[in-house]
Amino acid sequence: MLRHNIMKRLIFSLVLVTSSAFGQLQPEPTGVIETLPEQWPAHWIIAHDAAFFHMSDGKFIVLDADSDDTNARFKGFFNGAFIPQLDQSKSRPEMYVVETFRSRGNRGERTDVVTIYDKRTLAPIDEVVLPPKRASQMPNHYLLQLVDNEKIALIYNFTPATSVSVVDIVNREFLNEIPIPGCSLVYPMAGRAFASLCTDGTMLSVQLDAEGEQASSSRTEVFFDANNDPVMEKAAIVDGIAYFPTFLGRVIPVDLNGSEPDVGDAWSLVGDEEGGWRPGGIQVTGTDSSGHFYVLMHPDGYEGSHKDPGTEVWVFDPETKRRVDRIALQMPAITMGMTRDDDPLLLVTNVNLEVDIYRVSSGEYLRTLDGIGAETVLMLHGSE
Amino acid sequence: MLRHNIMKRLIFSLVLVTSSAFGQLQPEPTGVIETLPEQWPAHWIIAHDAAFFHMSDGKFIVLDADSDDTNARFKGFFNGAFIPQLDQSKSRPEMYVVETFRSRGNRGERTDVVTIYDKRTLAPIDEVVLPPKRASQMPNHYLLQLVDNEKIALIYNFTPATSVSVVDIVNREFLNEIPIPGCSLVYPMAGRAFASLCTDGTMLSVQLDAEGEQASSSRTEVFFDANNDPVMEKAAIVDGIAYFPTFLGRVIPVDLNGSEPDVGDAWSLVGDEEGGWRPGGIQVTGTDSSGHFYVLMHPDGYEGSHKDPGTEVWVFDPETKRRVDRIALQMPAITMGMTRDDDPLLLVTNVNLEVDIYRVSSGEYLRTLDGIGAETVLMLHGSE
Amino acid sequence: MKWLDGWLDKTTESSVRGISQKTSRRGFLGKIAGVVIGGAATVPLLPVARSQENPAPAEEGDPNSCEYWRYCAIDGFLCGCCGGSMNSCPPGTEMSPITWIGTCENPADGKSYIVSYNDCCGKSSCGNCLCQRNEGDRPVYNPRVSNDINWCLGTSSNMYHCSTAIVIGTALDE
Amino acid sequence: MKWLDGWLDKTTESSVRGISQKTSRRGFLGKIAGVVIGGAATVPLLPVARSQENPAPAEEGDPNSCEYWRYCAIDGFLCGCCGGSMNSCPPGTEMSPITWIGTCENPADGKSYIVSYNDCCGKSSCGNCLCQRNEGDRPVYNPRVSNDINWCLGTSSNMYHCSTAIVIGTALDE
Repeated sequence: MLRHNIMKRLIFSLVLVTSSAFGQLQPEPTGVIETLPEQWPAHWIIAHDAAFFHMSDGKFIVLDADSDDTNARFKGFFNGAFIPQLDQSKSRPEMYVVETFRSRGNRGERTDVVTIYDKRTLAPIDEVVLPPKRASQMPNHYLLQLVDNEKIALIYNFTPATSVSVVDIVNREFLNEIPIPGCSLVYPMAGRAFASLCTDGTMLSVQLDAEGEQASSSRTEVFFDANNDPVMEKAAIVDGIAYFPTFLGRVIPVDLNGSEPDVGDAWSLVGDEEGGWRPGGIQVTGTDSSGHFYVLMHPDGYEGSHKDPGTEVWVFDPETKRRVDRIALQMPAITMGMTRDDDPLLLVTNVNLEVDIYRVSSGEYLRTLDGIGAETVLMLHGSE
Repeated sequence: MLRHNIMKRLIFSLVLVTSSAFGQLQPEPTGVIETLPEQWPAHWIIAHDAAFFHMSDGKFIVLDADSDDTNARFKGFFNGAFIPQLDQSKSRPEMYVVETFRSRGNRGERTDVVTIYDKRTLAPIDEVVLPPKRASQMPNHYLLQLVDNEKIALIYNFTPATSVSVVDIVNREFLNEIPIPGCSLVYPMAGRAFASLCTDGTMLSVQLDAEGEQASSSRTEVFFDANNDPVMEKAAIVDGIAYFPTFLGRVIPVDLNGSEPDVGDAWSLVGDEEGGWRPGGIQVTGTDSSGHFYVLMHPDGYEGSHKDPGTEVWVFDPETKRRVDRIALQMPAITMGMTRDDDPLLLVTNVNLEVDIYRVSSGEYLRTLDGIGAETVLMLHGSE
Repeated sequence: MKWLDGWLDKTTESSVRGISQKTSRRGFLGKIAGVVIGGAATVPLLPVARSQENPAPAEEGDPNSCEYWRYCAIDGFLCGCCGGSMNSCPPGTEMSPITWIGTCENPADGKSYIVSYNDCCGKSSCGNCLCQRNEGDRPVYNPRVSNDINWCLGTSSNMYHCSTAIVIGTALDE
Repeated sequence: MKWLDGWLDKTTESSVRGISQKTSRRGFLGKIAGVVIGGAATVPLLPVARSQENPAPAEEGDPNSCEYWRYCAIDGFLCGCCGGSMNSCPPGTEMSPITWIGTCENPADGKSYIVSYNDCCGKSSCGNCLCQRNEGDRPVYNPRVSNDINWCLGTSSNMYHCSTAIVIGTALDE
């Protein structure tokens, strides 16, 4: 196709430039399309512009967070429609976007798909059509997860009945839909299994068989109060253990490595720190490769402050259950992400909706990635 | 459908509010949807937000240009996808939007349609699927026109071969496609006919038969130089006579009332005015109900200034071929429109991309219609 | 839909950057000025009280301001800025029959009311008067009180346009 | 695609409202600062001249600035700000084989060149470095020299993303 187009183009040019001194100049090549490396540098990131004011036109923008050159750091983007959700494969140069289309833009027949993108070209290479039920809500990592060594993609549905779509993402095939009444979201478990958070304060776990059908399920005891000190669904997962911050600043670890979720003892994120600190934001947690987790925090918390911008990011060692660092933000932030390397960057969207970059090791503000053509960056992903 | 939803809603509410002191309060009605009058007030306007940064999500925003109340003047909007084009019926409470959809947002199968909107509800009531060839370009009134007492809608196609799609807009039926090689756009002629501007400096006219097929056609003599002083395609049409401004500030009248276009003598818009004034902008002309036409003008013109912002709007009487008024803009404008009543308003998009309103009779700046959630308002329509 | 944070409310930005006025505040003042100076007939201010025969909550405040009492748990574009009102949808949209709920205290009578936030659906984002408040908001696993969810459900299109705030009852012991 | 006017170039706004710097100028200065201070290896500045064996226009200026000589008749987002370059498309897009043409004078050698503005297609608007200049631009009835047209034609999708500026010849007697 491309070569064909180049040929047509050249024929067109020759006709056109007949009257110019064509022989004096080697015409520049046309049809050149840039490509990206299969393995992205560790500090390339993906900014998810949910385009809250133009939801049909969401974007995942690939940026080099190390670069001060506005243009050189912009690597390109791929689209995602109507508040899509992204996940990246670690084992294949692929990314997955769950998105919704309608036959007439904002109206007409609905089609939900997982679109598979090639990291080298940022082009769609395949898609799997889903039941038109995927949850339409604020972005959240646990709307789309890969399990079973990245063979299975799980998509959370909300109609408002809740269920999970099971997709064989290697063979690009929808397998099955698993109802999870009273429960929400998908947290990855070991093997071919997932867990969900339930309104009654429990966690459901579901084991899948080879065909993606439910093989078995189980429930934990009640371990949180969904009204008075609810866990935030925006867990940080370190070594298969999900750390759920609560509205009031506790954290509850749930080990997802076994055949059933294993709820551990809650501990306080705040300790004896004064000032009414609480977690808050859109995406409030992150993790790094060293086993620490990060929480976006604000002072003077109150009922309803759980999505307020954070002024600091606190770093916790889950082994010692202690805060090991705090990073003061130069401007409050609404959402956060991390790179996954040994010298990680903290990525945040500040209250001006710009993307700010900090070096974790020093706590230093490095730069603001402005000029990226984004409207509302609500999630920030380090590249996998 | 609506009533059905209301019932469902009420049942839902009753279940929910069981535990509250329901008897103490008359619940407010749900399911109420606002409607608009069939005949809109003369100073309601339609701002076309082409959403240049999010083209799939264009909007036609209905505003009361007389109102200083930001919220009360906002009457609602209807969508239009990928730089759509609008025309309004004078004889029916309908509006027509030519738009383009793809099955996967920015990719996949293309579908072009004329969507028919009800002015009372701002809801789509029907559509006609077109050959997927409609011209994708900057908005221009002559991409979509109604002829034959509003029985026929004509849509300009560019692939880059040029043609016109003929639609029976009353019976919602695509009739035929008329090739117009070397020519572009559709200018309404009397009866079932249209004219087009041609690269060679002529005008083509096409007469249609009952089935929308070409019955006959004719060509004018060469009457403009497409390179050295081209006519702007953005004509003002008064009493069936199209007034084409030229780049250098002449105007060429073409009478479209007969069976063939009748080219009149050119005259100067600028006269002996000094300062290098020229027409310029996106939509550079307008008309009022008294037979005057209006041109957006800028001083110090140069090759390439024909889309520069205008600082004044000049008012011409085509009978006397003289300027009868000039309206100085408080901020330069990129595009203009008019209301169609006896006390007309001049509507412009200023260089900050806000909509400014002027009273023509006094030349007075009245207000800026900000807070309309628009990105790039490129066309302004008075209501018909 | 209660999605976005107060971070789009430029108050936050103002306090950080020292900018003098927030966008929505300017809009609010502009509108009030319109009422006082222009005397427009379409002023959406509500009656201060209603008759006892048809009891309805006493009202004070501007229903197109994010600070208005009914919006204590809203997230989205206020329909009153979009061609609708606090309890009606703009032309050409469809009201979702399924909603999330807030419990908001009315400053005019000190009582708490159950507010149903019905989304208006089928057109793209209204884009005006974005408002987010999270009092009583809970995570999406508790959906009836979660404003992170697009509640355009049970409508012919799930595209979100704006949100209403409809009083459907009084809350006990609040 | 050469669509939008210099009116989105905030120079106009600046001169009107007294704002000190335009957005694109800031981007330009920011980038130059990056070159000088950061010393990034990916600086997109072109060689000042090329060998005579493979003649190409001598170059000066910043290909990501709207003032760059090749853009004399462009209208759209500069691909060099979008993950491509002045003559290549960003990843995942498709280059239109059909174009409009400009005739631009190169300040480095005083010669005029034929520039083909190939659009990159199939993704939504890049949104960066919007640039419109209209030298030699003519109305849409003269399409080969009209930048009002979306030239994403002959591609699998007609969605416009950004524009390149590719030198395809020298112009006679210009």
